[in-house]
Amino acid sequence: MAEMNLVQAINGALASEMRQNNDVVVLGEDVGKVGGVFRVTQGLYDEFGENRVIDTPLAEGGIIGTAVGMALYGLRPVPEIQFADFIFPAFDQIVSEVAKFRYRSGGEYTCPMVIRTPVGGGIRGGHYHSQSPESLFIHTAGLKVVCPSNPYDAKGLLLSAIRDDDPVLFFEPKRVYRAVKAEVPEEDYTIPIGKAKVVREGNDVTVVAWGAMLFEALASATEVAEQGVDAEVIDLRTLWPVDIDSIVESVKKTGRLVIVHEAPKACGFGAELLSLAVEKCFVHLEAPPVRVTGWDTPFPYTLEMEYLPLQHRITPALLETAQYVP
Amino acid sequence: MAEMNLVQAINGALASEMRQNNDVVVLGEDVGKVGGVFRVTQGLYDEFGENRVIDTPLAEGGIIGTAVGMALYGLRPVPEIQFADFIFPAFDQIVSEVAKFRYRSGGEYTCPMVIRTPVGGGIRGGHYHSQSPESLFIHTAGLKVVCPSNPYDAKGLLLSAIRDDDPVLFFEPKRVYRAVKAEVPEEDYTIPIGKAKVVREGNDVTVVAWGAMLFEALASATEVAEQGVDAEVIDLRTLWPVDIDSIVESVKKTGRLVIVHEAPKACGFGAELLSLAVEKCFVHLEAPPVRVTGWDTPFPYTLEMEYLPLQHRITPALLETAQYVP
Amino acid sequence: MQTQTQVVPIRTPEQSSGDDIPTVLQPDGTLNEAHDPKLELSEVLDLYKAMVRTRVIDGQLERLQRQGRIGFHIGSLGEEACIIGSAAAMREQDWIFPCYREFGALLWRGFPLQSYVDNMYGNVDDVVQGRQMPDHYTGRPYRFGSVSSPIGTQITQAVGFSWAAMSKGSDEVSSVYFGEGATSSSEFHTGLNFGGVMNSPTIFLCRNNRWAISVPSEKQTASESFAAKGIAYGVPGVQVDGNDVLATYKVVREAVEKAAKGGGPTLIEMLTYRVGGHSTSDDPRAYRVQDEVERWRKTDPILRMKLHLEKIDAWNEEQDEAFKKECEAELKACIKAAEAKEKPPLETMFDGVFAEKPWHLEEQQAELLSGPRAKDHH
Amino acid sequence: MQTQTQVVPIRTPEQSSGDDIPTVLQPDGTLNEAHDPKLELSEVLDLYKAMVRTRVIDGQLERLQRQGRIGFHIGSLGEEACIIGSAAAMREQDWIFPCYREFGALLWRGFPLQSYVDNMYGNVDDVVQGRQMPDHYTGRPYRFGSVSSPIGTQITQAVGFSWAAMSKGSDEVSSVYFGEGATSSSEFHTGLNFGGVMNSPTIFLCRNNRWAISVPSEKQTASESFAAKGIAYGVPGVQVDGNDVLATYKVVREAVEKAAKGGGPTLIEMLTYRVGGHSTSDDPRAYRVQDEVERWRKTDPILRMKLHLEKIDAWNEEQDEAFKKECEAELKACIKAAEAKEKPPLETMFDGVFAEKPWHLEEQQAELLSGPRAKDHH
Ligand SMILES: Cc1ncc(C[n+]2csc(CCOP(=O)(O)OP(=O)(O)O)c2C)c(N)n1
Ligand SMILES: Cc1ncc(C[n+]2csc(CCOP(=O)(O)OP(=O)(O)O)c2C)c(N)n1
Ligand SMILES: [Mg+2]
Ligand SMILES: [Mg+2]
Repeated sequence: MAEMNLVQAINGALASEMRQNNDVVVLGEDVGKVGGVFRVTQGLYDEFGENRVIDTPLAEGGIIGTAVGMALYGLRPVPEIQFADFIFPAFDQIVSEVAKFRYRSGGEYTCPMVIRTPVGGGIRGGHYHSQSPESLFIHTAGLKVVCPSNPYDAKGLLLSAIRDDDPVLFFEPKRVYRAVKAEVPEEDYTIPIGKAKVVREGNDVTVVAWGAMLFEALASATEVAEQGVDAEVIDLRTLWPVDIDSIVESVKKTGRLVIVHEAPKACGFGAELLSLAVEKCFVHLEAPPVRVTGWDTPFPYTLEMEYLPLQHRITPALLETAQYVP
Repeated sequence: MAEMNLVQAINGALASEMRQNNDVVVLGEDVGKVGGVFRVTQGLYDEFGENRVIDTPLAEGGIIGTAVGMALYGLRPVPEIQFADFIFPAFDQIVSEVAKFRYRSGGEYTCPMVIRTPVGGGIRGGHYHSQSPESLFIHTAGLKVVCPSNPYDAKGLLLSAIRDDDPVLFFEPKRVYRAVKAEVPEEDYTIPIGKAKVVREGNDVTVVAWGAMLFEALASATEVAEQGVDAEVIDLRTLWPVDIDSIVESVKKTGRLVIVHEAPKACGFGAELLSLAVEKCFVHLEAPPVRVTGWDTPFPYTLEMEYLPLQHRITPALLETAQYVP
Repeated sequence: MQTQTQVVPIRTPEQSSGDDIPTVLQPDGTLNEAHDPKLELSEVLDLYKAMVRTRVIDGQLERLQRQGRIGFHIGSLGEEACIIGSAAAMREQDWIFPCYREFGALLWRGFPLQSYVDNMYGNVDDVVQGRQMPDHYTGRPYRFGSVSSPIGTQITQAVGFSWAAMSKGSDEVSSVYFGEGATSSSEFHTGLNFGGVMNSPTIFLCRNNRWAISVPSEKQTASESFAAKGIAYGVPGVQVDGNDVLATYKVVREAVEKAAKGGGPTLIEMLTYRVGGHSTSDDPRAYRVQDEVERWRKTDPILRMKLHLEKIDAWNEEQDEAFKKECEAELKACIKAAEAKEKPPLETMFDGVFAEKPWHLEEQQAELLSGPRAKDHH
Repeated sequence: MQTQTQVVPIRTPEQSSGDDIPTVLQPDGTLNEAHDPKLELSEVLDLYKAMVRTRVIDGQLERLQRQGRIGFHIGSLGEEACIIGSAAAMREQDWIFPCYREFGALLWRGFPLQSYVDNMYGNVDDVVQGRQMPDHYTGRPYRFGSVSSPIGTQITQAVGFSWAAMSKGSDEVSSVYFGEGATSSSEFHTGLNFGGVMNSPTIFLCRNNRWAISVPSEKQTASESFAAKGIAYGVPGVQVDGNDVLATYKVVREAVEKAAKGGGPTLIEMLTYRVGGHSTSDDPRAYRVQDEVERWRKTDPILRMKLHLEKIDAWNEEQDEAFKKECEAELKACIKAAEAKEKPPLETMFDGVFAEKPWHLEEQQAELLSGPRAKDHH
């Protein structure tokens, strides 16, 4: 076992899967020689050559469109979109084609692929290097959406995603690309898609988070513990299909729910999580579930730390929710 | 006053605004000579000429991208996307550019335009001529989203939208394009963006709907009235920014809420509406709010009437919600 | 300093053959030996019959739609030669990525007529389980793609697919159909550009039928031709008389053989004309003059071939009538069978969104099945 | 049957001038009179100074970023001539739509250096209120667009903008910058196609600096040149030595005058080279050989012009040093001022999402203002 950061864990998982499965190909802008602008694909070009690690022309629609063709043929493409903010030129291919191929062809064609892309803010990226567009893909039937928070999960989830017979959006929280380190086993292991993880048990209030915000949620949980509030923190890991059982179980126990995400509030995934909790746990809710999210503005540059739902905003939400009396 | 259908009302509103304001231009695929595949722009080409009613090449990104340029210059473009299902090639322009222009330029540039596009199912359109993508645009800060249900509102809302200094997505419920008729005054009038309408008052349960589904909701309200349930029906008209006051007022009165929309459930606008109701009316809720929506599948062809949240599905939801005892 | 280019211009009907665009089948039915692909007579007859069958089916389906028995049809009246000729030029191991107007190519590939008709009805035996509109078929066993409405999306897919084959050492080639309107789509641009850079064995088949619904090809681009667009991508661009099934066959076949040998993609502009409406939802009288249609009718691909076959005594009027009747009868039987079939069962709504049904679809399926049924109005 | 085309190929540094690509400024500083735009000496000096100033600013900002005082900078080392020459060719009434590498053009237009530096710091005086990354400026009063990161989106916008001007009877022309990598984007395709069809007065300025981050131009397209792509759209395509400020000026100015007279758009491929990294986030040693950089350095646009000015006794080393010092001093003062300024106030976060603040943003603003402040770590 070696200590790795998120970049290394993903890089290692890609390399090991490419060694085991000749059908796995990586494609995207700058993924080749230079190994990606975040160096997540570093070394792959040298090891696997330009037929399996493809520097594409600058067109996200082409990256996904050709990846669809590869998947239809039987390869397992792992396209990279350089920043999630730049996924929109490929949006038509993803929502109209990738998501619907199995369904619309009566199962004759399938389109398994893992679309890797860095998400989230806190890296001084401003409008176009900070966004978290997960809810757009969750709304689109036919896609799975994953977002690991740490190197161990990242490897296990990426291996599951590549082996999955359905297309997976694999969002990588770039703020913690190098900040979070963990022991990652060298051997093959998978973490099932669709299973959340309770990373801190507690009885008073449930916090649901993922990606970089998980650490903010955990910090808040520690902070409120000092004030006698015992928070349970769930790392979703898979956003869709969400692990409803883990959420329901926790909310039934605590009766209180705080959801944290970076994306804007309106029609963000928090709205779906809140709605599911209400639909499934109405009588158990002792306080209104709360969303702590990015504001409904474009993602700002200078004030980004005031935009993000960090510890300073999660903590009061936890306290208020835990202490709520109708 | 003349009786008109939705197509005629929108057509008339476009013509009258183009007469009053030389800066208004219409552009899109087939909007010219033939007047649009639904004939909504019929006659405009003859009256205003090819410099104000522009048949574009087949590229939605180009329709919106050039419309952005026109708006920056000072025109008021009203681009048409032939079906909302085909808005995705323009998605990048809409979410990255149209929505963010005012904000990112510190207000130096603004991007007022009305993107008209038919939405919704029930016309045997299958996957790609039936979708309702409103929640994707609501999630994107900087856009207003409107969806009229009837000719009277359509005219008043379209005139407001064209005169609005912000970009507006104007969704036209194609299932009722010709089915709904109403008296439409010839003179100029506007309906404010951001104001819903209570189209049926009631005390037992609130139903929120818009577009073609409004009529299904109304039919259900009538149906449940026979069983003693008095439903209040709200036609949202503007989806975003939503008229929160009307919703809160109604839910505080009824304590019960049913939301109806055609789009898939997961991360649909219903999730946001439900969340807002919970956040603002928690103590007033006597039953869990309910979403009656399209299923989380691609939009089907043969079984479309079983996909849509029609009267047969709204009625039981109303009864259950109204009769819910915790 | 200007880049120099000589490109063949967009053509009128009278210019769509001859000169620098080689023809095989002359309007009077004689053959231009120079460009003749030299097929066996039986093969030529097969091409002819496939075109006739396509036209018969088109006529009938249009009628069915008028009668309200099917919801929609998108036909290929006048475009039969470029569709059948290009499909026939693909070798057995090759793959076809359709646009939406190529059911003739689908049937050429051996797709059962009954399955096609079942797709028109979206019934229980429809391969795609009634999930898509009529004419949105899928035919993987026949090495045929899946029709999607959004314009152009199949183009990049065909590139990735054939590149994948090549990367695996296979000589499978893909062809991909699209209209001249679709050349404006971003997918055309990206597909051609990626195809050029990746040297993929892809045959880009542009059916230039002169119209994109109501938009004439002159408003689609200021380029002198659609074939010339290949220059932007380092992809050879070729124009062919798309109303000449033999010339189309030859040009496409050569491109396929070149691609299979690692020679890379070719863009082929097939000059033809959409004689009918865009689809059953369209009435072209609202935007084009009948004279133009008549001029193109003179280049009719079926007529030309028939003259030829008659000239060489390989076919006669009697046989023609009999064959059409046969096609009609076959189709009628399929229609009858299709109309007798059930809709796809309710629970299929939730199948195949994912490989395995997740909890939320299980829940929704249960809700649908236990709930009331819709009145089946529209 | 092949479409015939002669297109000038992608160039090595040694080929980026001469032959069929006219130069004005020869490497030894002599002038090629034939193509000389014949500017006043004072104008030529202004061009030179603008290039030098741009380079001085680039150097300083890179240093600031290394010191952690600004977050990011994207420079134009080696590309000064094509940026300044093309900006100078735009008439007062014309508009410039930038990519992200043309702060030199912004300053040429009269945008105050202090404002530019405020943008680098995203402080309270930043025109865009610290909402965007450094080098994402907006300059409407200077008829200059708004920088956006997504590649290519400005191209269709510049088309619509200049078309709008034309439709109103104005003779305003727009120019729009993009890199050669951006020619692969759908927006390039759509912009050129719409521009061609609409005959918009748009000058498409492709800075072919040979690299798109780590991707060399040969991997971007199989086309023989980027100028040749104009053929696909009926838009004249021109190559120019982009390291020759006078040649660039001339070619762009001619295109502007043609466009202003209703002659339609022109695509201009400016041959240049990105001598530095893509941005301060990039280290090009990871993907390219130093030799290539050195070869391009020999074509340096500033050096060439300096030789010329010295040759005609219009400039000397002493003046050069003094001018650079002046630029440095001016910049340092701006930096000092910028660093002393506050951040934009908190409440500006919610301004300008819409013309008027809707209820939900009022609520969120109140929540932010009444809530605790973030620790300002990253
Ligand atoms: C992205 C997208 N935009 C618009 C449409 C609507 N539409 C369907 S067919 C068509 C015209 C296509 O013309 P062309 O490519 O020439 O093909 P043809 O129909 O002539 O065979 C249009 C605009 C669509 N299907 N997809
Ligand atoms: C849609 C999109 N995809 C990817 C990126 C990331 N990116 C920024 S610059 C760049 C390369 C651009 O190269 P080129 O167009 O040649 O311009 P240059 O930087 O060389 O001036 C890339 C890939 C982006 N900004 N937008
Ligand atoms: Mg066509
Ligand atoms: Mg470049």
